[in-house]
Amino acid sequence: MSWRSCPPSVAVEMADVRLLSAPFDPAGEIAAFTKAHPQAGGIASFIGQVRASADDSAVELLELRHYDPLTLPAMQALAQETLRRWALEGLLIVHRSGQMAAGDPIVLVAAASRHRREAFAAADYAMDKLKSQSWFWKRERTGGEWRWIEPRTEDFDDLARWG
Amino acid sequence: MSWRSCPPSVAVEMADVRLLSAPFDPAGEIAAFTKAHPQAGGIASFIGQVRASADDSAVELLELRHYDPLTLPAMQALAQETLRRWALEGLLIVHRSGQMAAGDPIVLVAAASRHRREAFAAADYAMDKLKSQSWFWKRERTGGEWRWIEPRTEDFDDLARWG
Amino acid sequence: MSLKLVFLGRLEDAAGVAEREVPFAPALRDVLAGLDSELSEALSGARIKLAVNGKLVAGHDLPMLADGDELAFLPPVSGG
Amino acid sequence: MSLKLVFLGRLEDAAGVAEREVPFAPALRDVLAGLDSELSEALSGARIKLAVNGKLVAGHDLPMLADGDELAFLPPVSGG
Repeated sequence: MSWRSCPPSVAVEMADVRLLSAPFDPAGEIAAFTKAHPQAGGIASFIGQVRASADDSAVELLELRHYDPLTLPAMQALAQETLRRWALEGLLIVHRSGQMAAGDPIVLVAAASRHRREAFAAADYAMDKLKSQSWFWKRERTGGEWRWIEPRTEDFDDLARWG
Repeated sequence: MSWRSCPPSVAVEMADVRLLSAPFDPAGEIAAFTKAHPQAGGIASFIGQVRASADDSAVELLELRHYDPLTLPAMQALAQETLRRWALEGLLIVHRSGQMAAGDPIVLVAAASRHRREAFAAADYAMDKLKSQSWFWKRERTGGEWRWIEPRTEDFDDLARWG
Repeated sequence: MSLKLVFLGRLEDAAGVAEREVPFAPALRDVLAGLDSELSEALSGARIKLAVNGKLVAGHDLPMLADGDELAFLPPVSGG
Repeated sequence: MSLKLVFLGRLEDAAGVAEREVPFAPALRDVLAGLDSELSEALSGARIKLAVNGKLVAGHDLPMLADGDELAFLPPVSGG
């Protein structure tokens, strides 16, 4: 009699979590993700990009720094938590690190579900957590000067919605 | 002295609303929409597609019927209402009519905003309204038989959230 | 003189066609009276809305009809 | 014998570098005492978290340090 090992958690295979140091194509990722989840009736997604600004104090560059031993593992844990909270067919989390200019994508979250409401809530939840609790530090270069950005109160308010 | 006519409402230009009788490419639309709104920090979107099903009673075809004098004008009115409710940089609503098979996109809503929360809420709101109050009638062909679909209670529950 | 009736959703099955021409009558009840009783009943359901020439009208607010008017019978929607 | 200190976010500006080696000391307070007082104070802030060898540790739960340990000082995050 032979013993079979336990199958890997389904949840692990349902999440695609990436920390990238080079630019990516959010719409291309959404297309591939949508195609990969034919059972899902709906795909909710969020793309965060570096904002173009017409202000005098236009941001010339934005830099996100991460800490290797913590950042990707915490993103993976967030993906698992999101999959436990909502009935999803799949979850995609892509986050940039490094320097970015206006128009560059920073983050993409996409959630595929049979039910619209679950897809929206999952994408919304994952974004709130990424914004307020993931291991990234942001600085902006304005007028040739780099400045570190502290978290916004708003991000904590967003997070408080999830109890 | 010459009189200048009133400028068109800004809101009108901010909404891109389409009723299509042929297939479309949601990810391509999201890419173009994102590019068209460089001032937006974020783009929230929802893609609804015809679900593939492994059931015995697999849906072979789905058909959406609309009524020309009502359907597109009501979609445009919904876009204006959504723009009034949230501070958006842009709003895209694309809806199919006609026959669709598994994997075909049915609907796309995308909202661009400076603030993540507004983009999510606007896309969510527009989808709820489209699902429950827009002038479409749906039928499905299963086992060679067409059957008209009545609205789901769930869709009205979703709508009730917006007061 | 005639009217055009448009049947949406499941009313298309009840009517057997998506649209049809009927002889002109100035009041909705006379139009319905000219149809077979099963269809007439389906069109009179509480959840059926009516549009005349592309504009929604409330039941008690129905205008007198004119030659060539288009009457669309609209059951509950089920979009997206 | 040495330790590696890693400074994230604005602590990088306070330290002038992203990481640096310091002589080994078994207790965090001795490590901090060996730095200039301004940096030491910045690293001791209430909102600064600490990771040892990639694992978060609570301030009162700090293990004895070992040769070659990596200490990362983590100010409040500001992602996405």
